[in-house]
Amino acid sequence: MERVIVIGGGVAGMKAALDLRRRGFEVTLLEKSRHLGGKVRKWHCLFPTFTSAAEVLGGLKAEVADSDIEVRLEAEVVSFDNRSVTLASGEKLACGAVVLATGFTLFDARVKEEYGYGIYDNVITSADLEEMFRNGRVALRNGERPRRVAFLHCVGSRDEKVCQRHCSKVCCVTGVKQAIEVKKLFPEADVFNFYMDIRMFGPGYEEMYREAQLSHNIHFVRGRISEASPTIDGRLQIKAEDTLTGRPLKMSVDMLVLLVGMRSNDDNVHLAEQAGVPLAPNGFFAPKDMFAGNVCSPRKGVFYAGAITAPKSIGEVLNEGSAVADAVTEYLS
Amino acid sequence: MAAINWGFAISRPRVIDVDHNNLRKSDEILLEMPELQSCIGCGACTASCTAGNLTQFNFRKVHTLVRRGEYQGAYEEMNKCMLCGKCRLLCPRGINTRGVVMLIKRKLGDF
Amino acid sequence: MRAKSWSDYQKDIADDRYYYARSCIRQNFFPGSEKAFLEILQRDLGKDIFDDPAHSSCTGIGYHSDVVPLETIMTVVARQFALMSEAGYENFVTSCITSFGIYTEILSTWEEFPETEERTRENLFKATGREFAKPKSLAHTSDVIFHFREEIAARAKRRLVDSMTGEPLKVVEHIGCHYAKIFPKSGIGGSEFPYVLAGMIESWGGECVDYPERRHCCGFGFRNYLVQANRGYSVANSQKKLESMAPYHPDFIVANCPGCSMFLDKWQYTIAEMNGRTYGANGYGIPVLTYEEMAGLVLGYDPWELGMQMHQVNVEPLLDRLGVEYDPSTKYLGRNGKFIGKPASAVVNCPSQEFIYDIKL
Amino acid sequence: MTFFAPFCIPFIIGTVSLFVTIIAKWVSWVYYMPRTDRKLLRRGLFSMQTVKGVGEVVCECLLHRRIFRINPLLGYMHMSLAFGWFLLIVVGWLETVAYLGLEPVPLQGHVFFRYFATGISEHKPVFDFVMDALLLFVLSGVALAWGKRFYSRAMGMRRTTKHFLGDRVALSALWFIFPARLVAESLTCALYGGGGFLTGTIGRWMASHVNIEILQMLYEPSWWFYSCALGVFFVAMPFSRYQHIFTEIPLIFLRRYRLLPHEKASSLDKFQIQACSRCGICLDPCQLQQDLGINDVQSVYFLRDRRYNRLKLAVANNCLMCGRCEAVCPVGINLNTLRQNSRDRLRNIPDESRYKYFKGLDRSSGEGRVGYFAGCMTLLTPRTLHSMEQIFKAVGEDVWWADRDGGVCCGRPLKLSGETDSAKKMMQFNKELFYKHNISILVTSCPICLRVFREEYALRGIEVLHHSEYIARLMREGRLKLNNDGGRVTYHDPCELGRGCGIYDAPREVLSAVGELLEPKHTRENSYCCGGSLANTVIGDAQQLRLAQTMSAEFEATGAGTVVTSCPLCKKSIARGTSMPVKDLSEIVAENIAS
Repeated sequence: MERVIVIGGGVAGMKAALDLRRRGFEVTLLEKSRHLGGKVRKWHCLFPTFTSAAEVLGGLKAEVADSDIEVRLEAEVVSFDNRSVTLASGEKLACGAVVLATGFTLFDARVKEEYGYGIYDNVITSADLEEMFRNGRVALRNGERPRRVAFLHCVGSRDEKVCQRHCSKVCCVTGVKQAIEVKKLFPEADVFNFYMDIRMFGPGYEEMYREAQLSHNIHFVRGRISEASPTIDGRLQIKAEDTLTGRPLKMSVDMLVLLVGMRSNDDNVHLAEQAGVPLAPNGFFAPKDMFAGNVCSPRKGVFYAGAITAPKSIGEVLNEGSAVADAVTEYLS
Repeated sequence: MAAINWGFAISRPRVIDVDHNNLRKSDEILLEMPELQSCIGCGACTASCTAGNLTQFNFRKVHTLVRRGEYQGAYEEMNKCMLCGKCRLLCPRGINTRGVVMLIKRKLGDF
Repeated sequence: MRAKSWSDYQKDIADDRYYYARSCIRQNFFPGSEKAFLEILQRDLGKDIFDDPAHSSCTGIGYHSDVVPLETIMTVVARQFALMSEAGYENFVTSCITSFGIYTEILSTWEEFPETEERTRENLFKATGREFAKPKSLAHTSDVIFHFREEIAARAKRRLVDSMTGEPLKVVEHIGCHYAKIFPKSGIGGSEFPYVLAGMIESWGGECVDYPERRHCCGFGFRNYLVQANRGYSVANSQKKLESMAPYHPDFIVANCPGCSMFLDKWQYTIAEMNGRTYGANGYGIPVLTYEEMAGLVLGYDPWELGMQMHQVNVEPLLDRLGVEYDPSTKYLGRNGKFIGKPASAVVNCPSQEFIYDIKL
Repeated sequence: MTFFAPFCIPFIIGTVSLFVTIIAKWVSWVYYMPRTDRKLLRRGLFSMQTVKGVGEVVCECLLHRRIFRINPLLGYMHMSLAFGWFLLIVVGWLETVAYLGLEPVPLQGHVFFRYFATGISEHKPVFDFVMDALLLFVLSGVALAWGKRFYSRAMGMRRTTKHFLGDRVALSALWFIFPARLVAESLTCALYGGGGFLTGTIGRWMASHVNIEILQMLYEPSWWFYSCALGVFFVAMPFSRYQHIFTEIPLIFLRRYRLLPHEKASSLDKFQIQACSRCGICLDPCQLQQDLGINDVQSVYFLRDRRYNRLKLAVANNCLMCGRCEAVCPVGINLNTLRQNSRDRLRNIPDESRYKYFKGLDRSSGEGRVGYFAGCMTLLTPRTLHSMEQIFKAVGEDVWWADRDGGVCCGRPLKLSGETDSAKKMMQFNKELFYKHNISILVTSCPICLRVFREEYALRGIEVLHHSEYIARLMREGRLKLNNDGGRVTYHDPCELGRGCGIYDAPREVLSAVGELLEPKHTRENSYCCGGSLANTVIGDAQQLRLAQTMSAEFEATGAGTVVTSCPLCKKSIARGTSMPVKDLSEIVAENIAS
């Protein structure tokens, strides 16, 4: 049977590889880093049901392990086209079709200098907070319990200043999830979410938002934090406007969590040129069309799965994983 | 020194300083009516408001300010409300808006 | 990380042969500063800096108050550059932050809209018959001092440390908004963490204070304080900064713009008179220096030479801490020993201290 | 024949304290009554009402006729206790007169006559028989009372009042009085013979089965126990629910003299509050209890809290004021007025500076003899507005629109919340507005506005009509012809229209002309409340929905196609509770105007 190469060992790549294998194709799964799982490896639990990320990932990894998919770790792809993939080591692998599942890059909060990420102690990103949850220990840099936590939505998304015009759609619901988790860990703490718009797009998300307000008394302030600066007692003073009252607002918080968005990978440009496929204005790969061909690229034999084409939730990514298997089967038959 | 007539005064900042605001009253209000916290600020109440139709009274803004600890003038503003009940019919979050008016007036009568 | 963001915003500053454009208002706010700058560069560093009597104000005060139209200010700026090239210089140095902002703005306007440059050439020729050439490098005087901060440190008579305990003085540095907030690329360290004054302080032994309202405006803004109706906002801005820095008990404030240094200084008087509130560690108010005065002190100049007696907040407590020898009695004697008058006592300076000097007169 | 024995002391103390307390209470209440009410009282005393009053006292206080209407067994229980005891006292008094002639006998002499009369030789079997019959009659009541405490459903009451300690003490004392009397009299018969069919037989049985020393030993204590039971009950009575026994009497006369509670709390209310026997009949009709499980705000608990000055806002505000409990209250207490004037006492703050923005306001439009005050809620049901417009056009009526684009609310919702003085300002404004545009008829679509226009506004020269009445009149005058294909409809009686203003038939007249009317199970006087009542500022949104759902189930049960009501608030609430289409009366009329 034909050989299919899946680039990217995240949840999208693994799901695509599994489904392709199930259809009898000979599958090679290339992963740049040393282990499979991609970003989901770093998450603690997933919205909206707080299922543990390890559980979702464990299942996939187990399936991949006991299937005979050829997995090659630390295999970085330099270029590819519809019939072959060239690795950094110079090796060229021939194949019938290529599935690109290299996902996204987290926006580097350092670029938003005014929030002081990397400069002040307790300014962290949602990924760092998720890391803390995973290690089971959430605390300030000096080890104390936070009494007041602020979440800032839309860091590196919907922001002309950092040329990220698109909405990464999952950081809002992540912000609400993490706010609830913080409130559960520190019931006596005050949690403030600063937002421009709250976008609860998926099933059960709006209910989670409402539960956050009603049973966890989380304050949602409509206004974008302009800057953060250190106070004399080591906390952070943040300034925003409470646009619903039209008044500027200032407060000091113990911890500022920046909900960073999803950015396209830096090597997208290079890879796209090599493969002769177009990129969308926001730097993600542009699928053939948004409806029938959302997992295929305009070029025959090159397919996409997961967040490579746009920010997506894990549910959607898994759907695309199996959708791409159909597309490839139809193409190769 | 004779009192100097400066001809101007240092303008008071309009900022809501959450650190220095005494949030005890707003916590009491939220404890007694937690559903107020689920307000998403859509403004349907203010839009349909009978008193708001005749004055600058803005129910949504007043209770949001109270929740931030800005109690100044909240009682006088809420006194403009005629308690006609239109807002309660419209609130997408099902908040007992008339109850909020009465609660804020009871809690903030002395500010 | 702060160092990383400073390295992103480097600037090439010329080493010598500067054409000096004075400020129109710094003379009467801090009279000694501009003279000190010239002395430091010429006498101490031996640099060639030309103080051309023919150059005029950049009319920025009018431009920002909507009195002077854009074409007029472009023509005046062009005339300055013409004087510079006629005097044979290529590196333009401005003493005032606002005019530094004006020159940067006009240069980038000419770049972006070349037709405006052409029209300015015609206007200049019609008005004065001169031709002008754009300067090779444009810098603010604090950039120059920053550029030579190591040389100055080498010649320093004293460092910014407490003469008794030796621990570094806590210094609040405030950068004029027109320096880096309008064109972040044109300021050392960018707009978030400007380093031009911080660099001087650190190389001369002081310690920078990072207080929450560090980036807030001092409230100078022409249309803010010129119109009495808005003056309340102007004071409120300074008060917000002073309130925010108070817990850090800074020893003095250094600023690189005529407005900021004057306002942070003078408004302490107004706030003290109005609210009876002073901000210094011992309740005497925080002295405000210009970077030239600070450099002068470090190089051992006499404070009264630097014109520090004109400050609103008395600098004596700071001078004592720095161990600067000064003659209190000659505080109010002018250049030729003439008595230049003594200001009334002010709450911010606490009359008790004032009383001691009266005995001598 | 001496009429004093040590055991009479508790009884005497009880009786003295009872009458002193009650008289003191009544006198102080009347003394603190507003002057106008006292004038009404004086004028009423010597009028025919007093005679009719006596008749009602007998029917109500003794026979408890109204309770019979709720449940015969419950009625019998109350009657047996009240009427039976009354007769016991009267016949007991006749007995002593019969035996001793008109010689002055102290009170305890009558009550404990059997104890004192052991010496009398000749015997009057008639009295023995009657007294025993009456005792049996009362004992049957007491037995029923015990039964009700454990299984109230048998007496037609799903729920009964949860009494606090004071009431339980008085309650148990009352229940021991008559059994104690039976034991005491039977013992007397056992030792000295005599007694009727009941006491006599028990006495003889005792004499034969129990040896004499025990009887002698028990004799004195039994009378002591009887006297103590009476004493405790009489002492506790004025401070417990049984104050109702005496207070209902003046209440009946006051009601006949038209002395009803006002919007401001006054000592007149005390007659009504203390006339509440906390029987718990007002618990079952309350929907807060039935659907929402809220069981501490009903009228019985509200009156109790108010009487003992423990009334909290959370209880006072949590009432739909739908009037269902007031309709079944056997004592006829004006529960809604009392609820409203206690809210007034808790929340009313006279404030001169309030509603200054009313000055010079006039948002009305159009000109005409007929003024149409839609009502704030109707502005949120535009189909009603549109239909009324069609109806006015169809009959060629030029109409003055009072509040089409906003205006000032009628004032009743604010008054219901207790801020009476501020509400008066709104009413004053609207009244002047009506007179300014000199309308002769005022039509409104909202029963809440209708009730306040009729009760508070005193609009002399302006006839106030609900739009159902107005449409009915148009039909009767033949100005409006309607065809009859409205289909099968069911009708909901808004509380403020039905129980509030007594308008039941006008809407039905219109509906029967337009379609076929199917009545739901609860209709007319005991129709349910839709849950959206403005009087309740405590229950949440979900609770209001549940009330609407239970009510809508009955509409669906009628099998009708549409639900029709004549109140915008009810229309909105019902629409949430059912999938059936909900229409206002004016809509269905507008759809069937015969062109």
